[in-house]
Amino acid sequence: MLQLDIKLEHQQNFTLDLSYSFQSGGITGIFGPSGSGKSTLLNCIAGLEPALNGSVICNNCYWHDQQLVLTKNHLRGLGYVFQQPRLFPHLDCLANLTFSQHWRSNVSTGSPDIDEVIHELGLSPLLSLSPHQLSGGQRQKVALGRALLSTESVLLMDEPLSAVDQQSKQQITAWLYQLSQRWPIPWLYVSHEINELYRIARELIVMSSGQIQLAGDLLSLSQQAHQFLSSPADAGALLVGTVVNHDDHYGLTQLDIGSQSLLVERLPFNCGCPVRLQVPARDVSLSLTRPEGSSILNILHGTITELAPLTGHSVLVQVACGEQHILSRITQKSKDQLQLTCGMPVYLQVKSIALLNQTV
Amino acid sequence: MLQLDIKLEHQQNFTLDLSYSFQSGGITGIFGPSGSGKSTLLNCIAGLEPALNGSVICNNCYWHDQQLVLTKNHLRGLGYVFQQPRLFPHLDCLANLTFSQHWRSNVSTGSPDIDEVIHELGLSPLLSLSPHQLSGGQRQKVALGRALLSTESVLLMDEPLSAVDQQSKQQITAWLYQLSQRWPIPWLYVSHEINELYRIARELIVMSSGQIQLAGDLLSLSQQAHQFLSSPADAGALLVGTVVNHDDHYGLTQLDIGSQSLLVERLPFNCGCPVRLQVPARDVSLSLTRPEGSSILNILHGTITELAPLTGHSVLVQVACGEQHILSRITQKSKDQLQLTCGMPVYLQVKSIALLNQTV
Amino acid sequence: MFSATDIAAITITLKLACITTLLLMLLAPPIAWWLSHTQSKVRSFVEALVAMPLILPPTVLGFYLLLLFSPNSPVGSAWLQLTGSTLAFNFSGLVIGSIFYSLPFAVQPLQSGFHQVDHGLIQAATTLGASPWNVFTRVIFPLTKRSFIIAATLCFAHTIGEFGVVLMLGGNIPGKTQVISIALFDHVESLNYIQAHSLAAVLVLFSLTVLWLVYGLQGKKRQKKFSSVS
Amino acid sequence: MFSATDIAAITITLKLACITTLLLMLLAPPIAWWLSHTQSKVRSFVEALVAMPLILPPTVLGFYLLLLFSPNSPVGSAWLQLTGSTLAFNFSGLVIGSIFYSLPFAVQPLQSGFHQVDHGLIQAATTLGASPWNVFTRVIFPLTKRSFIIAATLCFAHTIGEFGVVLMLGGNIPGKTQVISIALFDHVESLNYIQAHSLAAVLVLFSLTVLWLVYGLQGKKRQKKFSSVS
Amino acid sequence: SLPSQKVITIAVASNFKPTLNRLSEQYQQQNKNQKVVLSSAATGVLFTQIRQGAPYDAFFSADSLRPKLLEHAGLSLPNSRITYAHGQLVLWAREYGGSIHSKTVKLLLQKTTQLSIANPKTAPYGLAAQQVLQKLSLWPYPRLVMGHNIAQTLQFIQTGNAAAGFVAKAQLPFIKQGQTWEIPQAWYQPIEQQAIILKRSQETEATQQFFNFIRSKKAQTIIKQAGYDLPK
Ligand SMILES: Nc1ncnc2c1ncn2[C@@H]1O[C@H](COP(=O)(O)OP(=O)(O)OP(=O)(O)O)[C@@H](O)[C@H]1O
Ligand SMILES: Nc1ncnc2c1ncn2[C@@H]1O[C@H](COP(=O)(O)OP(=O)(O)OP(=O)(O)O)[C@@H](O)[C@H]1O
Ligand code: MOO
Ligand SMILES: [Mg+2]
Ligand SMILES: [Mg+2]
Repeated sequence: MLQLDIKLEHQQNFTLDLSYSFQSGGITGIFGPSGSGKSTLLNCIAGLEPALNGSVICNNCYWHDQQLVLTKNHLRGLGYVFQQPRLFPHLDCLANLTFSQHWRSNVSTGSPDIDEVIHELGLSPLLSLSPHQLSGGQRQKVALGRALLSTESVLLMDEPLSAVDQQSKQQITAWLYQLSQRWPIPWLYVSHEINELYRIARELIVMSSGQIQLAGDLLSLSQQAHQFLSSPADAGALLVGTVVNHDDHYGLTQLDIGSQSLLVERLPFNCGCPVRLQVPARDVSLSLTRPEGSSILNILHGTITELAPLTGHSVLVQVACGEQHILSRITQKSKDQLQLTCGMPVYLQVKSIALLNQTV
Repeated sequence: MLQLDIKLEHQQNFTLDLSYSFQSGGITGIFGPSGSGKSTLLNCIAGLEPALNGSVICNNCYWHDQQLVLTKNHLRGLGYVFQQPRLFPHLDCLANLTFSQHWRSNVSTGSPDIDEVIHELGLSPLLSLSPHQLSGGQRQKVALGRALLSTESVLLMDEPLSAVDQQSKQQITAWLYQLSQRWPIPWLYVSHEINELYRIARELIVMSSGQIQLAGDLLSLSQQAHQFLSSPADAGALLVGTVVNHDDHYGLTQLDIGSQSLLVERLPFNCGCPVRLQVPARDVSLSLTRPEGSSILNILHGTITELAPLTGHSVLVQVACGEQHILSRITQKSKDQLQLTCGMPVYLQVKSIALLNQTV
Repeated sequence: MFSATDIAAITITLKLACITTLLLMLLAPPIAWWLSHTQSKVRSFVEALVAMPLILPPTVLGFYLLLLFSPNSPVGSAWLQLTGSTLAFNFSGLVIGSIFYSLPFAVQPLQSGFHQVDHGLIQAATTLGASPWNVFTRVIFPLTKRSFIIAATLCFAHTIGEFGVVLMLGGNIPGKTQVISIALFDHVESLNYIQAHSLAAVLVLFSLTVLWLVYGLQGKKRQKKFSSVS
Repeated sequence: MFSATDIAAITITLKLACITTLLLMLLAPPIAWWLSHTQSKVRSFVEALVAMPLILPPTVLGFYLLLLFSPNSPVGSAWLQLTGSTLAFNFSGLVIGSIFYSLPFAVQPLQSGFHQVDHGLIQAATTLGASPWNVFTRVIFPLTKRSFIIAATLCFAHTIGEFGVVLMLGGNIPGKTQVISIALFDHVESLNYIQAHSLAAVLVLFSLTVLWLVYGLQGKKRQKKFSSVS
Repeated sequence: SLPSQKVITIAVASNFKPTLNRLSEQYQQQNKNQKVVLSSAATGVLFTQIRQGAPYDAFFSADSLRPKLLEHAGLSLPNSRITYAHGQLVLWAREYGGSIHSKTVKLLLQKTTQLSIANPKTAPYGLAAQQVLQKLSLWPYPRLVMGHNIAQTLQFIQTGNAAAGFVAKAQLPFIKQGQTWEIPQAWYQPIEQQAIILKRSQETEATQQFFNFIRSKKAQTIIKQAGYDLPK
C-alpha cells in the first residue's frame, strides 16, 4: 500500500495538493488533461521533486515526511517508466533491460522474469541494438521492460504506451492487466486515453490542476462521471458478467449479467468466470417494442432510471437491467418521439460490446 | 508537390525503399506499426539521413539526387515536428516558437501567424516558461507550433499529438485540418491512431517494413483496407454527404448522401456544404424489415454487395446505398438467422455517425 | 608598495592576457568545432598536435620560437620586412608565443563542450532553417557558454602565469615585455623576498577575485536548468 | 645518442607523469563532481581556488611550495618526522608539486563533462536502484569517458612539460629529480644544442605518438553514437 | 654507482657547469672511488634551495655575495669558502666586420640595434655589463634586452635576435661569427666566483678533497683554458 499526503509548489503557476492511498494489486489509472500534474505526482513518489512537502508512506515505511527524505530514492524499489524513454545511450537494449539486475534481485511474487518481458514486449530482435537505432515505439517498449524488471515495491508508469502502435498496445495492455492481477504491489498508470485505462485499471484517479477531481473504483466511476472521463461521444457503461456457456459453431459466448444474458464473441474463459465489459452508450438504442428480424443479437429489457440531457441536443439515458446499469445515448428528437420518461420499461438493442478484461 | 524515390539501408536489419508523390494541399497520413520506417521516411525528406540514396524533388527542385545533397537542409523551408519535442533548453517557449523568424519570413499563402498558433494551441500561459518547466503534452504543443511557424515548403509531423490529451487533440486536429485546406503545401502526418488520420487526412500511406503497403485517397482506402488500417472492431465506412437543412429545435442537420438522407447533430455549415462522415461498421445493424418504435433515427435501405468473413465468427457486410457503400459488422449467427446473401435488399440501422470534417 | 616597473609589469601582463584570450577565443572555436565533428582520418593527429605545447617545457618552446622569430629565419625576416620590427623582444612576439602556449587550453574545453551538444537539437535547428552560422550562434554557443567561459578563464589564467615562453621571447624589458611572472621571479632571485611576496599576494588575490566573480556569476544562471529536457 | 643522465631523466619523467596522473584521476573526480552538482555558496570560491595554480607562475608556485616543504615549516617538518626524509628534493615532493600544478587540468574537463550529463538519465538510474556509486560507475563514467581521457592526457602532458615547479622543488639532481624538461633546459643553457634538439625531437615524437594513439583509439568508438537519443 | 663509491652532489651556477663538468671528469679518473654529480641552475635558484635544505655537498656560485650570505647564515663549513675563478666579460658584435677597441666601442654600442646583457639584478655578469655601460655613460641603455642568465644572453645573439651583447669569455668557443672584444678588467668590478662546502654535507672529507683538486695546478689550467681568470 502506498499512502500519499503531499503538497508541492512549482513557482506560483502550479500547485500539486493531494492525499490518496494506493492499494496493492490492481492498477490505479491516473487520468487528466495535459499539465494537470500527473507526471509531477509520479515524480513525488519517486523522490525526484526536491521541494516536496508532505508524507509518502509505502508498506508502513516512511519514504518522505514533511520536507525530509527518509528513504533515498534508489532504495525505494521502484519501477518508473518515464514519459520520455530515457534509455542509457551507452548500453544496448539488453543491457538497458538488465541494468537493475546488478543490485536488485527482483524476487517479489508475481514479478515477470526477463524472458517473459522480452517475449511479451516483442523485444527479441532488438536486444543487441543501441537506443539510437530504435524507433520511438521500440524505445518506449524497452523503457517499459526495464522498469518492470527493476520493480520491487511500486510501479509508476507515465504514458508508457503513447508511442506504440494500436495492435501492440492491445497485446501489451492485456499482458499488463494479467501481470497486475498476479503481482500484488501498487501500480500507477498515467494515460490520457480513457479506453486504455478502462481496459486495465481497477481504480481511477481523475486529476485537474494538481488536485484529485474524482477517485474511486473504475466500474462505479465510469457510470457516474462521463463529463470528466470522456467526450460525450465516448461515454459508456462498464458491466460485470459471468461466462455461462459457449457456442462453438458460431463462435459466441453467453454471459450472464444478472437477470439477463448477452452474447459476445467467443471468450477463452471457463464457465463461471467473471469478465468486465464495456458497452458504449452510442451503441445502445432504445425501442418500445421488442425488435424483430434484426442483425442485433443482444436485446435486453430494463427500466429507465435517469434521463440526462447532454450538450448538443442529445440525451444520456440510464437503464437499470437488474443490478447493473446500461447507458444509451439518443437524440432529443428520439426521446420526444418515443416519449421516454423515468420508470418506463424499454428494450435495449446493444450493437457492440467490448470485452475489457477478466475481472479480479 | 514532393516527389520521392528513395532507398536507405540501416545496417542489415532495416531497408526503406519507396516512391511516392505527395500532393500540395491536404494532409497525407502515414500509418504503420512501430519500426515500419515512418520516422526514417521523414528524416530522409528533411535531409537528416546521410546514407540516403535516391531522389527527393520538391516543387521541381532537386533536394537530393542519388547520393548527393543538392539543397542543404536548412534551405529546404521545412517544418518538422520530431517524434521527441527537441525544444531548445536555453530558450523560453516564445523564443522557441519564434526561433525561425530570424531568417524565414514565412509569407507562404495560408500559413498561420504567431497569434493564431498561440491561440489555437493554447500556449499563451506558457510563453515565458522554459522547456524544463513544461509537461510532456505542453512541450509537444510548443514543438508543433515552432514547426508550423517555420514552414515554407513542406510540413513533416511525426506523431505530433501523441502526448496531448483527447480534448486538445480534437481541437488541434480540427484546426490543422482547416489549416491544411487553406495552406497548399505537402503535409505529411505520421500517426498510429487511425482515427486521428481519418479526421484529418486526404490521402493515406500505409507502411510496413520500410515499404508502402497501400497508398491512395483516404475515402476509397478506408472501405477497402480494414485489415491494414485497424483492428476489426474499428472498421468503418467513410461517406461524403451534403448539408440539406437544419432542424434547430432538435439540433439536427439533415444530410444528403446520394439518394437517401441522414440526420446528424447540428452542423455549423451552410446548406449545400459537403461534409465527411465516418460510420463505424460495428454501429450499423441490418434488418430485413423496417424497424419501428426505435430510438434510432437513421434508417437507410440498400443492397448487399459483399459479405466478407472476418476473424472471430463475424462478417463484414458491404451495403450499397446509391453510389456510396456502408459497412456493417454482424455476427455469423445473425447472418445465418437472417439468411443474408449478396444482392439482397436490407435496412440499415445507423446508430452513430461521426462528423470527420468538412471536405475539400 | 610597488615600484613603477612592477606596475608596468602588471599592466603589460593584463594587456597580454586580454589580447591572447581574445585572439584565442576567435581562433579556437573553429578548430574545436572541426575536431568535434569531422570524421576525417587526420583528426586525431591534429588533436595531438594541438596538445603539443603542453608537453614541451615552456622554456624549450620559447627557445624554438626564438629560433623561428630570428631575422635569419624565413618567418622572422618576413615579419621584419612587413612591420619593420622583430618579433622577439616585442609585445607582438609575446602574443604569438602565448597563443601557441595556451592553444590547448582553449581548444580542449570547447571541443568537449561541442561534442556533448545533443545532436537532435542541431538537427531541429537546421530544419528550422538555421544556417551553420546561425546554428552556432543561436544554439551551440548558448548551450556551451560554460565551455567558452572555462576556455577563456583557463587561457587568461594560464597567460598570466606564463613564465618560460615570455622569459625566452621577451628579453625582460621593463615597461615593454617584462610581465608579472618575470618581475616576481626577478625579485625572488635577487633576494627581494618582501617585494616578491607582496607582488605574489596581489596576483593571487586579484586572480582569485576575478575567477570567483566569473564562476560565481555563471553559477547564478546555472542550476539544473538544462537538464532532463529533450 | 642519449647520455645515461638523459635516460634517467626520461625514466623519472615517465614515472612522475604516470603517478601524478593516476593520483589526480582519483583525486579530481570527487572534486569535479561536487563542483558540478553542489548548490553551495562556496562553490565558486572553491572553483577559483582550483584554478589558482594556473595563475601563479610555476617557478613562483615552486618557490612557495619549497618554503612550505622546507623542514623549517610545520608541513615540511611533520613530513620529515613521519617519513624520515624531506619533501623537497625528493620524488614525493615532485609528485605533490605536480598534483598541485595539474589539478585544474584534471578538474575542469571532468567538471564540464559531469555538468553535461543528462540529468534525466541519472534520475532513471536512481529509480532503477543504482546507488550513487553505481550511478557513477555505470552511467556517469561511461558517458563522460571522453572527459576522463581528456583530463588524463592533459595531466600527463602537462606533467611531462612541467618545468618551473620541478626546478624549484626538485633541484635538478640527475638520476633523482632531474626530469626531461630540466635536462633539456640544461642542454640549452649549456649550449649543447645538438643534444637539446635530439632530446626535444624524441620528446615531441613520443608524445605526439602517444596522444595520437589515445585520440585515435577513442575516435574509433565515437561517431555520432550518443546523439539524439533521450 | 658502486657501493664503495662516495657520491658528492655539487650545485653549480649554470655558467660554470661545462667547466666543472670537465673538471669532475678529470677528478673522477684520478679518484675512481668518488663520483661527482652536478646540479645546475641559476645562482639565485640554487641559493634559495640551499636555504630551504637542499641536499648538496658544495655550492659553486657565480658571485661572492651568495656564498657569503650562506656563511653568515651558518650553513657553510667554516673556512671552506674559496674563490675558484674570476669571470671575464666579453663584448660580442655579431654582424660587425671591423675591429673593436676601446676607442670604437662606444660608437659601436650606440649604433647597435638590440644589445643583450644578463639581468644585472640576478646575474653577476649582468651587473658587470651594467658597470661597463655606466663607465661609457651609456646607462640607462635604451635598446637593452636582458637574458635571465649569461647563457640566455648568448642565445639572444646567437639566434640573431640581438645584434650584440656582453657575454662570458668562457663562452667564446660557441661564438662562430662577428667580432669579440675582451673588456678591460678595470672597467668592471671583478666577477669573483666563489664556492663553499655546505655544513649539512655527509661527505665533507670527499668534498674537501675535491676542493683541493680545484686548487691544483691541473685544475687551474683547465679553468684558465675555459676562459676564466685565476684568483690571485
Ligand atoms: N520544474 C517546473 N517548474 C515550474 N513548473 C513546472 C515544473 N515542472 C512542471 N511544471 C508545471 O506543472 C504542471 C504539471 O506538469 P506535469 O508534467 O505534472 O503535467 P502532466 O499532467 O504530466 O501533463 P502531460 O500529460 O502533458 O504530461 C504544468 O503546468 C507545468 O507547467
Ligand atoms: N540509426 C539506425 N541504425 C540502425 N537501424 C535503425 C536506425 N534508425 C532506425 N533504425 C531501424 O529502422 C526501423 C525504422 O525506424 P523508424 O524510427 O523509422 O520507425 P517508425 O516507423 O518511426 O516507428 P515508431 O512508430 O515506433 O516511431 C526500426 O526497426 C529501427 O530499428
Ligand atoms: O648563475 Mo648564472 O651562472 O646566472 O648563469
Ligand atoms: Mg506528464
Ligand atoms: Mg517514429
